[in-house]
Amino acid sequence: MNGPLLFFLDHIWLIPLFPAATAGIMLLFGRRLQNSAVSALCVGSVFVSFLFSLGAFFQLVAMPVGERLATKILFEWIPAGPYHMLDGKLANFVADWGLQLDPLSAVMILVVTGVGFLIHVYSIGYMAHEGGYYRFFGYLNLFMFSMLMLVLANNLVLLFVGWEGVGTCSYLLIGFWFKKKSASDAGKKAFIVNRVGDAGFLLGIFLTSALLGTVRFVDICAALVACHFSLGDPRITAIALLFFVGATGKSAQIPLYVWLPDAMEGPTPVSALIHAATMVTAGVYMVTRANALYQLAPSAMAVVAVIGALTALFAASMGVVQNDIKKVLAYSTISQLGYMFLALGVGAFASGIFHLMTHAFFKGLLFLAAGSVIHALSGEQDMQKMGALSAKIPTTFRTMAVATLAIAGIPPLAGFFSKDEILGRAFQHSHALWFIGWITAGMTAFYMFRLLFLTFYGQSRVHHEVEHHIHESPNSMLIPLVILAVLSVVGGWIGIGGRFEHFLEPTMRIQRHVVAPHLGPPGAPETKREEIVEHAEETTPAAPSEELILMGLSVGIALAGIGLAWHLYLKRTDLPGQIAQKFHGFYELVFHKYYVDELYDALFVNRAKDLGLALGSFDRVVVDGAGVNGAGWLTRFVSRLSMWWDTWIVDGSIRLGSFMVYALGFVSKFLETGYVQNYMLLIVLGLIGFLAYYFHLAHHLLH
Amino acid sequence: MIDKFLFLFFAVLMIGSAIMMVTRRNIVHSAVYLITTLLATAGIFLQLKAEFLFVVQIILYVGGIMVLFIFVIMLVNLDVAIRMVQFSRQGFVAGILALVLAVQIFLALWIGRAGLPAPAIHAMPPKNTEAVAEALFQHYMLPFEIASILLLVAMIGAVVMAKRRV
Amino acid sequence: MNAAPVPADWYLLLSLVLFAIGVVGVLVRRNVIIMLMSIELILNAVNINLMAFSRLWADVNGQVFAIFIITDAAAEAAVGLGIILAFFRNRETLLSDEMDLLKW
Amino acid sequence: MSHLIPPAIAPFVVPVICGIVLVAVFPLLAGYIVLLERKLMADMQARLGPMRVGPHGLLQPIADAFKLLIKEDIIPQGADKFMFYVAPLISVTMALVAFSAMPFGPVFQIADLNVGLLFIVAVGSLGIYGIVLGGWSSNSHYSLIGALRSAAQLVSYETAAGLALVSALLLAGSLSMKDIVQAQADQGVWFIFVVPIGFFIYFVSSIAETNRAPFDLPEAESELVAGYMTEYSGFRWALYFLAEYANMVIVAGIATTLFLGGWLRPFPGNHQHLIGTPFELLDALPSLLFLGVALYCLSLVPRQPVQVQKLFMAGVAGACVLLAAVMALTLFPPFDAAREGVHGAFWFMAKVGGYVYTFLWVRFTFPRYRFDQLMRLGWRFLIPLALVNVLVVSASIVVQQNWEWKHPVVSTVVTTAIMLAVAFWLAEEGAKPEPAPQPADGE
Repeated sequence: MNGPLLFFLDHIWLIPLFPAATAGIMLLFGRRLQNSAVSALCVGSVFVSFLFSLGAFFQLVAMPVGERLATKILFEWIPAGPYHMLDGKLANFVADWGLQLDPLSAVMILVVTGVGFLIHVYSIGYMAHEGGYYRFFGYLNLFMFSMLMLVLANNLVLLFVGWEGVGTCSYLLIGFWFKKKSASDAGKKAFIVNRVGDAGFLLGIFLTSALLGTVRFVDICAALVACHFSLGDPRITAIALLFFVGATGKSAQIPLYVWLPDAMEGPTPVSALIHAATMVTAGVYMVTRANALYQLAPSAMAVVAVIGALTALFAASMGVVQNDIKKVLAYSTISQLGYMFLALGVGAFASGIFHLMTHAFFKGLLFLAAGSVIHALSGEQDMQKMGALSAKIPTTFRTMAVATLAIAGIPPLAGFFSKDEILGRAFQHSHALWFIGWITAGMTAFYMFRLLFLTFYGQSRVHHEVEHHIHESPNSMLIPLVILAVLSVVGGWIGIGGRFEHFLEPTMRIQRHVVAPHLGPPGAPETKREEIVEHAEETTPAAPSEELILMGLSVGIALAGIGLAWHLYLKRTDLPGQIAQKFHGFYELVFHKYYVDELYDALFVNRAKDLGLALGSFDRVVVDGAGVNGAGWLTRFVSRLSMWWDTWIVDGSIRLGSFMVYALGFVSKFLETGYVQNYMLLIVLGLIGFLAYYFHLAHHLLH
Repeated sequence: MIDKFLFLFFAVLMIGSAIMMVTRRNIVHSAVYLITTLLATAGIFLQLKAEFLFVVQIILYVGGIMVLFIFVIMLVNLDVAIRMVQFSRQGFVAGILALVLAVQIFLALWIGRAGLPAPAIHAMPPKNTEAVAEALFQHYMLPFEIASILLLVAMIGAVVMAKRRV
Repeated sequence: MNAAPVPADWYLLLSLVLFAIGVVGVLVRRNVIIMLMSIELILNAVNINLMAFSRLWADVNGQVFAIFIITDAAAEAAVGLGIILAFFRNRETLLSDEMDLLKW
Repeated sequence: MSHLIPPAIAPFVVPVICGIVLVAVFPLLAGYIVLLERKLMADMQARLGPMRVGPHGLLQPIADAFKLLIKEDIIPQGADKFMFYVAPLISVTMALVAFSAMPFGPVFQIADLNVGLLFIVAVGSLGIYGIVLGGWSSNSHYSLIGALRSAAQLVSYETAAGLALVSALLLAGSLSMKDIVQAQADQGVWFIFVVPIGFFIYFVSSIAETNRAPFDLPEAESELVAGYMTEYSGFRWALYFLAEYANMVIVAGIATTLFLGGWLRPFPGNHQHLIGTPFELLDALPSLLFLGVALYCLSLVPRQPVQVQKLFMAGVAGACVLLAAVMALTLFPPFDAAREGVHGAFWFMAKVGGYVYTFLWVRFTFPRYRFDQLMRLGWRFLIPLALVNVLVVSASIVVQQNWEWKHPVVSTVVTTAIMLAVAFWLAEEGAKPEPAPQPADGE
């Protein structure tokens, strides 16, 4: 498959390389570069890798459906040599620096580079007046690199490298304004919370290599095929769950979602790129990538589904009451991620990825638009202090409206298709999950439109001095908005008729063979089994009527939510307050995010502190007191004893020795005159002696 | 015959001026006598049909090193040195010992005299310079380079040491 | 004109005498510069030996080594004279037995 | 006539003759170079110069020599007598010895050493002892400083000169003067056209080596009265003078041999027949030249005031005619056996004369350097330039030999261009003020 025509497929390794290169340049000596040069380099590099991704994508599509898999192994990275697996068989662990492009990662790189490029362009305008311009872009490109490595990796270890890389970049970028205490704290929080998840993921990787003896995805599937695991094998389930722990960390699912809202301290483009469009979806990607495992572990999938659903609902409920515009978006992100995991959990991997893509479009757009609003209000984030902006910043308003409609799931916008598909699959899986998702959809529509209304309608509550220099953002910020708006309108259409699903088919098809043996009766002939597989795979197509009903329902509740928002925040603006009064306790609870942070503080953080204090006191009392001081006293005592010995015996003998040396030296110093010529004389003397000895020898030899 | 004559001429010149050099009070005089010695050595080289070494001896030793010597001698004023005692306290002993050494070596020569080859039967290769160059640049390339490094180091060291403290 | 070549041991004797004179000079003279010159004498004695044997066996290697020795002499002279200059600048003397900073 | 000479002493005839002639005639020649110098200076300064002694002062050198001979020979108090006596002798001896390997034409050469060039350079470099010892021994500060200066100057510039010579040696591939000239004859080009930069370097540093203006710091009358010659008078002083002019002729000879094609006639063709290629007519040039001089002298005869001078002028004319006759006769059998020698000598002398003439010209033209400028020129400009020159030339040679690059002209142009670039760069560098005094600076 390395034909000369497949240039892009042969050079996928270039795609991450461009951002890496520019990142290196920026971080090494970006300080000396002009801002123009910085933006040209960084944005240009991302654009180039976007072009390469496009090329790779089309060349991949051009290939026959069967073999849509391009692998490029650059070099062997960790040739760790043979070791014993759990079952005692010898395996040869190899983690190579290899990239793999299949439909799944193709979609991912398109999303990453495309949205990434747009957001880069946006940042040019947004960060124009910030300090550390080159630093920002350097981190951003570093992130692009890591993310691309993550999605292109052909084995778990390399994927983990990208995984940690994006984590690091997110830490760096959240804490970009590191002079702000809250920002740096948020960065640390994100980092630490991610550590918890990563620990799980790492354990998962270890367990994988111990169980299957490889970390390459292809080989994993092969191994799964080879050694017939029974459906729901506990070891597989363990791996799946561990992976999912990692996913919860990275993708902010219950219980590890707490870092994402705080992550909004970072610059808005960062929130858009990392904490909405790409990085947080890494978990989704990873689970999909490992779906072979998950399909063997139904219970794990159930866990995924439930967690996803709960997260969706939970986060949505928190989003309802937030006043900070970015916080609202953050919670909405969490809940949308919940949707995706719900999809994965119910086995609709393709739909999950689909929603991932569309979500990347409209959520990125939302963040960027919010950023533009904040930009216009010169840094104001509180929705209480906004309003009636629709006339002042029309483009922002329109694009944001489009995005809001999209996320609310109004046909024919992108959100509608993906979300509806997820709901549909959830419905077939279990009605409860569907119900949660449904409610969530309503809430989503509600709080999104609450945001829209509070921001753009009603009467202005903007500060006066802010009031009169509200301005539309520069083109470099608006153009990405528009493009993203278009995308979030049309982006959903590629999913019509399950085209998207079919495109992702190969990624899922691999594990048909995995799952197959356990579905069919063991002895069944291949063909029969295949069709059984087909049967099993075939998500029993719901009757069109039912589909229509579901669609109607979701659209309906969306409209209901919109209506409610309209009623509360445009008609009767006093109502929200009263409601808050009435259900005061509940409101407080929700407003303080269910006190989860406090709970965690109480449970973990303070406990850790207490442990530290306890250890400290133990140190002070036991170790220092008894051990050190006691030892000190003992030592002093012994030393007093030995001092006597030293002064009289040891020193005495030493003095004796030194005296003898002195005596000898007094004699021999007359030899050591310090005159060059005396030394030369001695040399000559030695020469004479040597020659004499030589004559002696010669004499002996002669006789 | 003419060979012997040349040899004796140069040898006598060499030894005589060497003795003078060791015994002069005035450094400049001994420098000049040393120059004479070196020239006589060069003459011996020529008599040994080593033209290249002959010239090298003149250029390097006489034209280079000795100029350096004379230069330094003139930098350090010497009229103080001339009035002082010229010979160190160990002079007598040293002389004796040197004599003993010489005698020993002479004995060694005397014993090994039989082993010496008959005086030059082989004719020297005619193109002396080319031969030396061959040997130097092919067989002794590495030592040559090392010698150049040595010279560089010596040069730098000399410059550093001779530089006035500023 | 190679009719009656010079016997080898003449050269050896010559270089021996030269060597002896050099040694005497090094050991006896107080003046450092003259000591250096005597060292040059010794080196020359060596050179004569080398050349004599290179002639005896019609082999240029001896001359090559003589070249190396001359190089060495050059380096030695340069450094030695540099040291002497520096020393003279500090101590205003050239006499070896006044160079006694190492003396006990 | 060779059958007259017994074979035993046959190989010694020409060298002995040459030697005697050199030692006997050279002082006269030097004297006439002085006369030439004075006349030229006078001409360039719109004066007449010496006119009294002999017609147009033609006898001036002899008068000068006589005066110097009978002058008192002063020895300053506290001088080191022995050294004071010996020093001038060293200078002049070394200068004259250096001639012994100089080929005045294919025949007239005392000894063709196979290390001839090195020998000349070496012996020439010994002349410095005369200067240094003379300056030291005359127990005077002017002299000492002059001596140290000239020592430093010679040591510095010998390096540059030697490297410049190397660049020509690389082309010749031999150290023997004859072979060098022969190489130029074989390659059919004078090396000045192949390594002009090398020639330039050698020219400058040869001026410095002979202590000529504008590098005559050792005898800078404005600073040190007459440098190392301050305390000298009478004939010793004359010896120094002789040595200086001898050195001039030596460096001129070296330059002629290495760069200007030695005794080769311009466009050296084959000498078998007189009327071959039109260039062969150049063979007739010498005799025509002498004839021209003779006619000029004759035209001057009537204008001479005194009878004696008339006669003398006529005599000069006659001598020229004689020379012309010799030159002409040697072109035709049976005498053309001697043509090589005679004409070679003529051409060699002509080139040396040209070189020396340039020396004088430069002296009259340029102001004197300061000592640190001199040192900077040597160490900062000429030596690096010469080093690079050697590298470039050898590189071009390697290219021509190993890769059959058959365009000598192109490579010459290229190397010269490179060298010019380097030279300008170095000049830029050297123009910058320098931090510390040179270590070689003896003051």
